[in-house]
Amino acid sequence: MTITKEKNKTTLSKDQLAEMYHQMVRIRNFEAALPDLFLKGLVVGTGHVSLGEEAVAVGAISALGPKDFVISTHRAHGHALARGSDIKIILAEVFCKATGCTGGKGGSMHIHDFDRYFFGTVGIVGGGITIAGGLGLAAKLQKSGQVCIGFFGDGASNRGTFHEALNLASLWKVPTVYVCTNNQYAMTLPLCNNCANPDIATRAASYNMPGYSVDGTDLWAVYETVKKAVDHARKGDGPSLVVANTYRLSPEHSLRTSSDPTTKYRPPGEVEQWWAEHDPVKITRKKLIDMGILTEKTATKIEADAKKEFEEAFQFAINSPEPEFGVAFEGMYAPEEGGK
Amino acid sequence: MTITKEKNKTTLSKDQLAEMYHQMVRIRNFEAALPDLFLKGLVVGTGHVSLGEEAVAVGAISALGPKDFVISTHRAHGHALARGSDIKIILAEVFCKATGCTGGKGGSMHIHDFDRYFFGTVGIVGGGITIAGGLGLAAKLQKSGQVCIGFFGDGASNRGTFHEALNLASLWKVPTVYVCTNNQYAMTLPLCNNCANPDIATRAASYNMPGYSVDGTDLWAVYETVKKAVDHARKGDGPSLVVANTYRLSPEHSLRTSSDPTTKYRPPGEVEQWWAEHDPVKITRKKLIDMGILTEKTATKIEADAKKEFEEAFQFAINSPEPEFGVAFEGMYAPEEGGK
Amino acid sequence: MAHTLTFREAVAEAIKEEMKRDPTVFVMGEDLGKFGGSFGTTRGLLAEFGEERIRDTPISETAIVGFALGAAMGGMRPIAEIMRCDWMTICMDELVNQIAKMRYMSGGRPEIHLVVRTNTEGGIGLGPQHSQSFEAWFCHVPGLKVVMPTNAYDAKGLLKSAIRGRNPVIYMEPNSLLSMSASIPDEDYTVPIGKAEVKKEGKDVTIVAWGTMLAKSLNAAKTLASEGIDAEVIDLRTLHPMDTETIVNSVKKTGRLVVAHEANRTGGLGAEVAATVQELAFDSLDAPIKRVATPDAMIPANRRLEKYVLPQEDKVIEAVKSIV
Amino acid sequence: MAHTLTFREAVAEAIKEEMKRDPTVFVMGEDLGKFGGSFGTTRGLLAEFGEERIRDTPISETAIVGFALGAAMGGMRPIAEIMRCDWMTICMDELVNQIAKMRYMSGGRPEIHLVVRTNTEGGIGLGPQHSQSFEAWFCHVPGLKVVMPTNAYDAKGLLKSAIRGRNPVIYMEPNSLLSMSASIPDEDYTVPIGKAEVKKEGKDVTIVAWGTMLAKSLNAAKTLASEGIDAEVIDLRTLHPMDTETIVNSVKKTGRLVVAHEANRTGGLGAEVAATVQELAFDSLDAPIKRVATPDAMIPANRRLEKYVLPQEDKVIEAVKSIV
Ligand SMILES: Cc1ncc(C[n+]2csc(CCOP(=O)(O)OP(=O)(O)O)c2C)c(N)n1
Ligand SMILES: Cc1ncc(C[n+]2csc(CCOP(=O)(O)OP(=O)(O)O)c2C)c(N)n1
Ligand SMILES: [Mg+2]
Ligand SMILES: [Mg+2]
Repeated sequence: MTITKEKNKTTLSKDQLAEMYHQMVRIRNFEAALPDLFLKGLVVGTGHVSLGEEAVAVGAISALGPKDFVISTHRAHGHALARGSDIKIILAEVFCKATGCTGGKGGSMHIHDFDRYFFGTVGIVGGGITIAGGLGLAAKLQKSGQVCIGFFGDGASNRGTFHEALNLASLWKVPTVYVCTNNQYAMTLPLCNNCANPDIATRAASYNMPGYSVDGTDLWAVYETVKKAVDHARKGDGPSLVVANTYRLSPEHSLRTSSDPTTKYRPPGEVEQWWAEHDPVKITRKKLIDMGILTEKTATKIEADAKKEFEEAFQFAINSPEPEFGVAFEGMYAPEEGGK
Repeated sequence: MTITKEKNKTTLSKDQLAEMYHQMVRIRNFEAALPDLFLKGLVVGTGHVSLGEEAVAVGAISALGPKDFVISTHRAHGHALARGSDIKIILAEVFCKATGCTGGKGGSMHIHDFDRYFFGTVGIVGGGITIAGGLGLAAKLQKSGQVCIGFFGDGASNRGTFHEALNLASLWKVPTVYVCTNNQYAMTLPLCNNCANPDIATRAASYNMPGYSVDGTDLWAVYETVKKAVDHARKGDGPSLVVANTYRLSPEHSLRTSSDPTTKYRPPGEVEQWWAEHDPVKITRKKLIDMGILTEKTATKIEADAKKEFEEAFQFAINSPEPEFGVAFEGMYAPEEGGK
Repeated sequence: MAHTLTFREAVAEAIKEEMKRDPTVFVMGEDLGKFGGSFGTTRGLLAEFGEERIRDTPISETAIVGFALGAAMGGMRPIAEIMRCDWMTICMDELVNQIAKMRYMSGGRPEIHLVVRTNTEGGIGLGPQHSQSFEAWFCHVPGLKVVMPTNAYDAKGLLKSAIRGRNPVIYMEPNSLLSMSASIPDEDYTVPIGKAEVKKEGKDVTIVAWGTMLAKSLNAAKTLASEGIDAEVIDLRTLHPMDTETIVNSVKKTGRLVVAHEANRTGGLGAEVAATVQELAFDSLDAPIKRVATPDAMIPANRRLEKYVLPQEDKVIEAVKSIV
Repeated sequence: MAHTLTFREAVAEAIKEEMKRDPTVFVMGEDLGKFGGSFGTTRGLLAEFGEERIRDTPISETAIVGFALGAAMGGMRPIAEIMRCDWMTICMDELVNQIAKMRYMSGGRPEIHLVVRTNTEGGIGLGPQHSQSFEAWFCHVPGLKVVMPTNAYDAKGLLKSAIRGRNPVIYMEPNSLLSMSASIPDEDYTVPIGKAEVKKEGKDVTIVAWGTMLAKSLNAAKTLASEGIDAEVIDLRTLHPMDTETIVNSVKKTGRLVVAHEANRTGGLGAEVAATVQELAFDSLDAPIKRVATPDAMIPANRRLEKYVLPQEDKVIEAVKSIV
């Protein structure tokens, strides 16, 4: 068992860091816009935004190569954007438009981008943890050198799938890096009522794999730790568990629940305090400026560009057509003709 | 996390110890007889014998009061006998006779004795782990002072239910003592291919509960450790995990598989060595004689009595009637009349 | 005297009254305390009963249901909630192998008095993994009882029967009905498990429905009436054990049957209704029994597509017309 | 040329040949390596292919099936084994919410080419938790295909089709048939998924059966023949998608139908067959469709009781006689 708290390091180049900030801002814009768009009726069903989790998405996914696999959760927008997916397609999917990645059939809980080996989102909490192990197994059996990141939340870590998957992944030394985004809430349940031992990284010991607990608002810490785990996996040394501790800055668990005014389950002031002191976008911006990687001006330019990109995506999504009725029944089975 | 290796202690009286040896011998006789009875066609379906696990059953169950709950596994005969169940009724059930505890409808995998709060056996590996937590919860909510032991095996510890149940039991501080009988095999899979970290007690740390690893051939160690965990639970301090490490001395996983000659998956000599060096019945006998608690004569008398008791049980079971056809459809639903 | 409640309030009121009546009744599940349940069906209970009896759980569906079983064996009457029917998939072992069989496997000894409540069916744009209804599975499992009320009155009365009963009950709450109101008597009442209800009498065709399809069938019956077709509409309410008698009597009168449910068609409970009725009322049937159901397809999130895939009123009308 | 194999050997041979043919095929599950499977269906494979491709797993049914899904998405063709159908309850989320829907949820992109094999039905005294057959559940889940062969020839041919196919297949192996032998061609062959087989032609009544009930139905047909009743017996083989055409054509000829399966009656797939046939062949039916199935009861371990509860030949004969 290794439980280490990573410190900032800088193996990252200036350009990489600027780009990573850019990604964080893209995600921030996207997520910040959604609650309002939901209230306007544009987001269909529900959706889960990842405010406060930008450094986890970008830090972790930046540690991957282009052919590495990613499995995400119900809170997936940030992961897709960090993976480089087209923001237009993702927003269109959140609007359930024909131009979305599933053609509007999945919505926010079913984001994927197969071209980028972003192998989809699972709306069942904890459902992806086993799948991520299987993707690692495929890589191992095919000796492809690919690694898989399997994202999940603090709440998901209490599903039996977590236990079964991490044990099996370790026994088989599959190249899967398990990244737990601990935003301290599972829907309305705080971490301490959720995990009997709130130090989730401790659990790695049960599976004889490295376990890391990192500050999830610290882009560097996330990146370096996940990178270490990815390298470990790629070398054939098996899976790791990285717990990135941050906070759910989003007003509510989901867009659907946020429309319900009766949902007071967080201590007063908690959200505001985290916004003030632990906003990962603000923290990263300041650090990059302090380090001389960004200037106020270049930072503002990144932010303006991102805003513009989102605005274009919005126009694209809102102007996209609704799916045709006929597609509703398409894509259930692959045609058997032309199989192996 | 507390992982302690317990040493022999003797808070037990002479009479208690003699009686515990008696129980171990009863179990030994019962289990040793079954493979042959299976080949003779008397045992129906299958059955799982617990040779090598007698000290775990007797040590753990002796730490309970008469109204405490027990939930067992597919390998349940020893637990029932240690709980004081009538050996006749248990053997009759293994023969699926009308006089068995379920009237022959369950067989070896469905032993229970509600009068002794032995709340049954679950043929689904790991299925009882959550139930044991719920029994603890019932005791807690009713402030009855009862404690529950939930038995399961090393193999079962890799089911998701283990994870979900231990986490929840700890969060709710239910008075359940989880006793894992590590006999080093899950069917044909050795511990090291089964648990990524073979030190199963380590897992207690994930759930913030005490974890103990004890020599499961050492009656004293099992008793004292489980007693400590039972006292802890009864005080309201919540669950513990006790892993009792022993070995499956039985020739095969189940009576059914033992009839199959192709099943060679244990290293040659392993079973023989454990019989020679780690037979818990032999060990206990010697220790009790060394301690002056038994003499060769009293020990032999216990063994002869147990043999006689089993012989009587055998006559009872074999002469018991087959169940009537009519009972096949009884007992599925409780009659709603006379309900609350 | 009476008061008006929505379906979701009726659920909460039934629980509240039973918890007051019987100290062994308690509630466990995800986000049902402070939050009052993801679908608002347990609002107000925490304030009244406290955390000891209104128990929020982690996301651990096997533990929720397995603990409920243990608690029932230990003398309690748990009401466990699985937030969505789609996730009943996670605790099927507990439901099917343990809860349904515990009494039988134990020689008929223990009473497994527990209720597993779950939000079922689709219709609110939650997509393929959050819109399913698996009542057919549960009805295939001897040892369970299965109910699905369609209105606040039955919701309260059936839940009370389930809580007071001596057997495990799967209690299914159709998603799109939770905000519908009904008049609720002020005095205590129950609705018996095992009895269907004729909601509208008619002589030309029988429509048996449950869940969301009941209201759609009643609407269809109105339209049909205006075209001179007099449909009898039966709310099945208890899905298992099924009130075959009420259905067969109706079909003997009308000679025609349409079964309507939202779950997928193949292997849906509509098949069971049809198979049973054609066996018991073969000579009375003047036309084939028709099923109205979601075709064998996933339920898309897009609202237009969802509405297109889920069976609507027009499908009921079509089915009736095809046999009348 | 041909050779003789038991059902269990045919399973192993199909896997062996497909593993040789396609390096992406591999096997995972409990005790299937050295031990050759709890029911002996993977004997000899470890020696031939080694631990990399014949993978023993811990007792972790959700991981077995979830890993298989991930592996399929990553380009492999896994054959996952869940030792007993009763334990499919444990991985229903993986089967129903993930595997069945992954393609659809992903806009029709990935091919989920995997097989989940499981030993099903009872008849060997293993009691209530080890004797069930849940084919009706799986057929209720769009996105899956479901097969249940009744003989070594079909076992091999259907398994090959499943392995080579482009969709997830639940492959169910009836417990009591594993030791039965058949002649197997030496050359490569497949049996197509989706086609039933008429095992015996007849003109008085159609019997549709699968699993253990097929042999019992064929025996029943012999007895019936001696009494002058000429039954046509159909082996359904693929349960989903169902070969409705073959069944309906037969019923159009005979005018009478008995469906026989071992799973519990209520909600069993027999209901689906009956509901479908009465709809599509209403005018051809001269009598109600009868179902032969295990009544809604648990399956006891005692062998006499088990035999009494499970449907036997005489029940098929009785059902036929009641409508002929
Ligand atoms: C198996 C399952 N149970 C419950 C839910 C409902 N649900 C959706 S998200 C969520 C909370 C998940 O918490 P966590 O894993 O911490 O992820 P986060 O939402 O914080 O990102 C719950 C309970 C679900 N989708 N699946
Ligand atoms: C969920 C489930 N999976 C598989 C089995 C088949 N099976 C019966 S006993 C057993 C091994 C159990 O190992 P362990 O928990 O170590 O108990 P032991 O048999 O060693 O006492 C297996 C795999 C089962 N009964 N239930
Ligand atoms: Mg969270
Ligand atoms: Mg073991």
